[in-house]
Amino acid sequence: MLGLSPETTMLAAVVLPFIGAIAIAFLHRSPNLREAATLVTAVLLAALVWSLAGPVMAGARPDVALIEVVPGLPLAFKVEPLGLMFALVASTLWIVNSIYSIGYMRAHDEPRQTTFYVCFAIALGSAVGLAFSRNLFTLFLFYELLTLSTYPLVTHNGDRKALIGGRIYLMLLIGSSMVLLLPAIIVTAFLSGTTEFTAGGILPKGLDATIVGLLLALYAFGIGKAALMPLHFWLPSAMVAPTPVSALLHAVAVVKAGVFTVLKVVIYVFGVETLTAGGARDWLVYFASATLIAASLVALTRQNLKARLAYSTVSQLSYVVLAAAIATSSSLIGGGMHIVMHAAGKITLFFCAGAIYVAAHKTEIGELDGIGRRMPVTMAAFFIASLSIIGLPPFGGVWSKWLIGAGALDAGFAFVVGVLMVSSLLNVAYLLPIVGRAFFLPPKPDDHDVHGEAPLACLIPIVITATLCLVLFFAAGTIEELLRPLVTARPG
Amino acid sequence: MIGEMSPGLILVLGAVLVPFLKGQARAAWMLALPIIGLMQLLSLPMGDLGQTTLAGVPLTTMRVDGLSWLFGFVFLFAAFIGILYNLYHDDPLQHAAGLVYAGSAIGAVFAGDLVTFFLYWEGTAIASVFLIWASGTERAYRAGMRYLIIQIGSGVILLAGILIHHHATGSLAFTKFGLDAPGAMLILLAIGIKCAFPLLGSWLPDAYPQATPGGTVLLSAFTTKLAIYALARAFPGTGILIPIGLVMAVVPLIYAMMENDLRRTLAYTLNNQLGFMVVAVGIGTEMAISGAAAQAFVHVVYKSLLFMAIGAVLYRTGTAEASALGGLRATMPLTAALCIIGGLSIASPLLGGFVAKSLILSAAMKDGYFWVWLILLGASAGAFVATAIKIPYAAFFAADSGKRPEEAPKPMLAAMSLAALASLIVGLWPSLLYGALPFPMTYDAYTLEHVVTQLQLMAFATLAMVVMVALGLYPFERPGQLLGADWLYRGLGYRLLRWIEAAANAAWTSIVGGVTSASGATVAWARSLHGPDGLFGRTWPTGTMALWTTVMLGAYLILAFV
Amino acid sequence: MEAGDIHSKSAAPIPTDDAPRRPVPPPSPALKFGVGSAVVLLAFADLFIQKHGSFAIEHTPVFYGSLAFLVAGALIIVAEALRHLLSRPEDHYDR
Amino acid sequence: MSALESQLPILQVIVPLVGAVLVALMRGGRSAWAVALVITWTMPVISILLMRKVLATGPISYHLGGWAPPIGIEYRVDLLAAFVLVLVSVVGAALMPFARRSVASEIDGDKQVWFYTMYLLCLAGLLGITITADAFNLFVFLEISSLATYVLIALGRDRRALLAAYQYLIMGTIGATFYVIGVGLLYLVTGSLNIYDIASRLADPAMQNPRPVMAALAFIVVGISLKLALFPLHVWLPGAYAHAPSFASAFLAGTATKVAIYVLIRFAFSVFGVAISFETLPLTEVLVVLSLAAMFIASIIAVFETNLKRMLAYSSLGQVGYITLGIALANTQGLTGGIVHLLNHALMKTALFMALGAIAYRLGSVKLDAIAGIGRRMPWTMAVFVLGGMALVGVPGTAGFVSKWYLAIGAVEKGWWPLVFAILISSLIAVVYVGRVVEVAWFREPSPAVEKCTDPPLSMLIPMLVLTAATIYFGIDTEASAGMALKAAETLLGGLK
Repeated sequence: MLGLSPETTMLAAVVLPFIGAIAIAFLHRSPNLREAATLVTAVLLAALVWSLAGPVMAGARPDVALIEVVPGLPLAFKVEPLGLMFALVASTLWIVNSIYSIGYMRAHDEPRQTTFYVCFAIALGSAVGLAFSRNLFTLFLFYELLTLSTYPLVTHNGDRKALIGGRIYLMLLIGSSMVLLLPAIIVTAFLSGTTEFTAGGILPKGLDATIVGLLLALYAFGIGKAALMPLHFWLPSAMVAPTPVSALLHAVAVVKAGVFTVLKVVIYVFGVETLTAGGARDWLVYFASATLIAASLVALTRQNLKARLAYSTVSQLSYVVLAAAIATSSSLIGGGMHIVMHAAGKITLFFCAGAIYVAAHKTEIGELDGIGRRMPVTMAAFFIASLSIIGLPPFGGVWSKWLIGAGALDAGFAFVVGVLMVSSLLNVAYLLPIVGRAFFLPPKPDDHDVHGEAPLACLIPIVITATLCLVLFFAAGTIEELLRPLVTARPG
Repeated sequence: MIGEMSPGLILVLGAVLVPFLKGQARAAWMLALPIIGLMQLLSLPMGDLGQTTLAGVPLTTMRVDGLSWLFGFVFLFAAFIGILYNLYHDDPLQHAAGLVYAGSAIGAVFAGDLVTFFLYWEGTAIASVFLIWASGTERAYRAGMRYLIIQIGSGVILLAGILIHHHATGSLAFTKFGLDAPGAMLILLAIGIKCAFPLLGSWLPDAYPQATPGGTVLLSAFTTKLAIYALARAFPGTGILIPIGLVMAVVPLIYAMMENDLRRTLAYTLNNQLGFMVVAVGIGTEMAISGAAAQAFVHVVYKSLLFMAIGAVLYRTGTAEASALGGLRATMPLTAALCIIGGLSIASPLLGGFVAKSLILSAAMKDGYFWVWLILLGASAGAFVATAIKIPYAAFFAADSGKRPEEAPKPMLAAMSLAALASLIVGLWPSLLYGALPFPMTYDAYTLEHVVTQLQLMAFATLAMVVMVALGLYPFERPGQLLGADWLYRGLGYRLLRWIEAAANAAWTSIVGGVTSASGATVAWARSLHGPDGLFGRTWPTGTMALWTTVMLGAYLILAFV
Repeated sequence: MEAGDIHSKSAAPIPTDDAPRRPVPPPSPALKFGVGSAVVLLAFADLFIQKHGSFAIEHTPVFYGSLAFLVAGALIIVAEALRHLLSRPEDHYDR
Repeated sequence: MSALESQLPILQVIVPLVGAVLVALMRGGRSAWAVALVITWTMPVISILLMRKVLATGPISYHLGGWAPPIGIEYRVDLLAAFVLVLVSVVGAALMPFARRSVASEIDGDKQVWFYTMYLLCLAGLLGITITADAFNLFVFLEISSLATYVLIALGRDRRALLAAYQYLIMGTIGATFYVIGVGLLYLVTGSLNIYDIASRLADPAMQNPRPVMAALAFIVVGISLKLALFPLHVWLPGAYAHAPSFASAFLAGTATKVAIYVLIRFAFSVFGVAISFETLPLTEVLVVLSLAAMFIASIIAVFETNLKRMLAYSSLGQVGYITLGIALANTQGLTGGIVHLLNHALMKTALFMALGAIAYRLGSVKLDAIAGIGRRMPWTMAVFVLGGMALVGVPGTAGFVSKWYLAIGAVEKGWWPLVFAILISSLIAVVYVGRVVEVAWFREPSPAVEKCTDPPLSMLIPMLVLTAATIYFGIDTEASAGMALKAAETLLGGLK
């Protein structure tokens, strides 16, 4: 785009949101200009990231080292397929989410909107920076920045509940990353003398399986954003945030940053061979499976819509962690693909939850009987996204589950197929009742609300992302093609 | 025409337009879809078509051969009459769901590989639940939820089976598996659920009676027959199917007789008829497979007809319970007549069942399965009682309920007439059906021997009924819920789940409580030490500090000199 | 009629086994005669047709008829007996 | 120019001393401030020139009055000394613009002259400690800076400032006395007061383990530990920082303890050498234990502290723990971490204290409850606070991260894995005490007093922002911070082993 070299484009993509944030901050007096700045930034960012897609698919790997912070720890960026995919997801959905945010925030007449948009832009910049990180250090930097920039968004409401949610959010994410992830990085740096992401892994070969397993544990739990139980609490707590935040950040950018990091670490730090030798990762397969099921079970018991979606996210994130732990070609591609598939589905679900809140001021599932008649588009989108999350055709989620299942069998973890099956059923059990009740049951007798759909600015994004779920079903091949180099590239 | 697109997909895509159309246009559009689908089917050559790749998986979306052609054809027909019947209501959601459901079933029939098959298989599960939910009651919602879980459960089991099969063989072809093929057990289990195998089929009588009147008609046509198709495709000649089929042919009959809800009664007899087909697949000879296909074909027609008739009764009276019905022939004569035709179609000469079921019996006899033959023969007599006699008798004769509803609406009558006509055509010109069977054959159903024995069966069964009525032993139905295999999950399982939930909650509460109090205690302890008044937090007197200085010095000196 | 009304139950109590039944009309003479003559006729015809089946039992006179009569009768009796055992109130699972 | 250049070491000390006299002659606070400003702003120039020279040509040795050591007093600037000189002078200079309004608002007009005089004396003392190579001369400068510090603290508005200053006076005197006893013992043993001379004499194998040397080391370490407020000899510090004028708190937090630590490093590595310090005397073990105690105990106290200045003071004690931990590790990476944290902590803590100074300037109080809702009224100030807090936590991208990285690597190299976790867990405590302030400042409803607050004037704001920017800058480009520290550490460990 604009004749920029891929390297420049990459750096521009990282920097742009931060510039956008500054612009937004300066435009705080004029909401229209401020929102326009958000949208323009989002569109430009997406354009930049998309313009990288062609070169990267053609084999280019833009690579820039900026400055060496500590010897061996440069601040450096490099685009590889997985990162590109994550950046594509985050930046593309940001456009949609911005439109939605504008509709939501205005309909709600929320205070502190400038802070909201500024933090949002910074968070997106962090996500893109994280996606394009060339080494663990750069990744860690943006990882923390993402946590910090989203903290004000979580506590946006400013009431006691938001404060406590914010505390849990901050302590759990910062805590896990400082106490577990950072030591993991330090150990990695010490053992391999570098933190650069390298195909095939950087850990010295022949490392004792116990040590690899322990190191994996440091990473798996240290990456709190991946919400592996028991470090998942922050996610439901973060649901006190306004819905657009839950939608993009806590269903897409932040949590996907977590599982993306897990995948990245598995592929580029451990390397499949080191990871699988001696069954070092077996425990994580079991653990992720347990989280996957347990979170779904908890979701079943949650009667608050966003809380249920949050636990659903916890469960879905474990798919990716599971895929990473299985570490076969199919599962890694499937895990990467699941990032996309779940993103499209879950953002739609959150959009719907927000639309319901805006239009009907309802947050509890028990209040939603019959709402499908008043908000048919919203609930239809909810239905479509649910199907995608469950993994039903013709929506994207089906393919990632297929690949993860196939990978599990390749690695000899047949039980994982059973886990995936049970999980699908649990997904059905906690998502589809909402749809069924909304469309087919009469409203509760004490429900006399008269309302229609949410504002158009909320509705359009919902339709777009729901359509995306469908499109992704057919686009899965392209994603597969994009991610294929992850597992075919051998250390040269 | 439209390339090599599956006729099923035409219905599915066509459904998208339905919510945007109104009135006559919508009716016309919906009715046109199965016709377009049929034209598409007729225009396609035999063979593997519509090959494409999705997500790196090579797919054969359209396979036309004898078996799939026959099922596809009858499904399109069932879709047409189902849609026609459903024109009595104006609920676009139900219409669309019906189309997607029928389309998915048709698509699944033509699926040439396991993945395509799975995709459509799940499609039928999802779309069909809407036909149940559309009743709009809490009961229907709950039944729908159970139905959905079980149907999707079947889907995920199928998926697991496919994954294992693919992993072991690298093949995704949807052809005959032996039971010892990897993943085959799971695939059989998945099909078995949809086919309402013993213990796996409780969803059928549970869900069908909760659907809307028109919804049940569609439900009865597709899901189970799709499963029969899959069985015939993947497991012909699998011996275990014979006992399974026999149990299916017998046990549900007893339930059918006990049952008060006529739609549920039909669901049980449907299950019984499936038993015949499962046995036939289990026998697995060319004749048996053809018999299963023929039986499925005819069964779709007459079971739809029966469900339509009872649906009309339900629609007009608000109930389908035997204990609340009776004597409706006075004001619904056409429905009554069509219902009787539907009932007779199960066995009577001139109608469909007569020409189809005998294939299965003959196949059993030909291979010397004596007991199989005997039991099926008995079961067909029982089925005649439970279907052809009980249903019309309870609704239109029996004790007069005093209800005098209107005759069924025109679309319903039209749909029923079409079904009756189809049954008649097959009955009159069986060669039409025989020629279309997977293994085309010439078989003479109308031998004197066959006609007489079959009529004997019907007459003596009727005689038994008459005697029982005269003795006051029949009818005996009362409203109620019959305990079946679903007790395992609706009763036992549910209670178990509640117990687990309570236990988990208690455990969780105590864990949270423990952690909360422990962390509270920790903070309190830290505050007592580190707070402004604590040992560390308060300002020490200067003397204390001086003392510490001395202590430190002493310590260093000791360390240095010891 | 709205689809939603179909299942709405009247407020009347659900009949139990003890509730009086509506009178069932006895089989009409025409029916008795029709069925009776059909049975006799078909039993008679059975003696004259040639059976081709491979199972010996099939050649027993009026085999099909007797089987059907036995099965149908047994079915009704067994069903009536079992119903007492298996029937529960309609809201059994909802409680 | 070159004549002047060769005199740079003495200028570094003489200029503030003379400046102090000049300031004392001024009449008003304003003119005193102006003179002090000029003087302090020349300091970084000199120190940076010195640094460049050291980098270019190696350590500079300057003989006072032309008398060669060991008889004469030597000023010696090696990389570590230059590093600390730059640190002290830059912090001292950066603070000056902030001083005028802050001091004017907290100290009565006639005492301001006195205040600036003491400030320059203190600065001169600290620079002198750093630059001198004479152990006794060092004691003199120590006393100069200490005495000036007592006065600076005592000038606090609060009556408790006097008590705090008094307590500090006693403890400081004990510390200085211990130090001078240690030096005396060394002189008895080696017959020299020049620390490099002492070092070379101690390097003689015959001198490795005489009891007087060990006793000298013990006295000096304890004395210095008092000055650098190592746990449990820290108790004078919170009161002193809390009740001193805001400006003095900021200055002392940034420099005083750092210079004391410098002295500890100097004696431990350059004078006694690793063999004596860490092998004969188990300084490593003792320091690790005490550092850990400081890192945890002091940090937890900070969590419960409601006076924000005290909170930051306790936080400083915890941070000193990191630095001494780096010293205790006594390997290149660990020592680098400790040295670079001297700078990094000075930058962040000075900025934080300035932020509190700004709040005190506007609001008159730095109690936690009083600042409720201030975040929206003084956004820039609180932004400084938050960024400084993040650096305390060690968020990557801030200077704090770099220090902790080196420390952790140092611990790993030594094979002390648990230490890595201890370092990082203690950082989390910082999240708690910083987060607590952030919550109160942003999520509580402002009181009427807070409603009236606005960000301070630019003269106060800019210094904070500059130091905050430096904190961020040194989190990313560490050539000038960790790069120097690494070289210094290598010299300390390699040169005089």
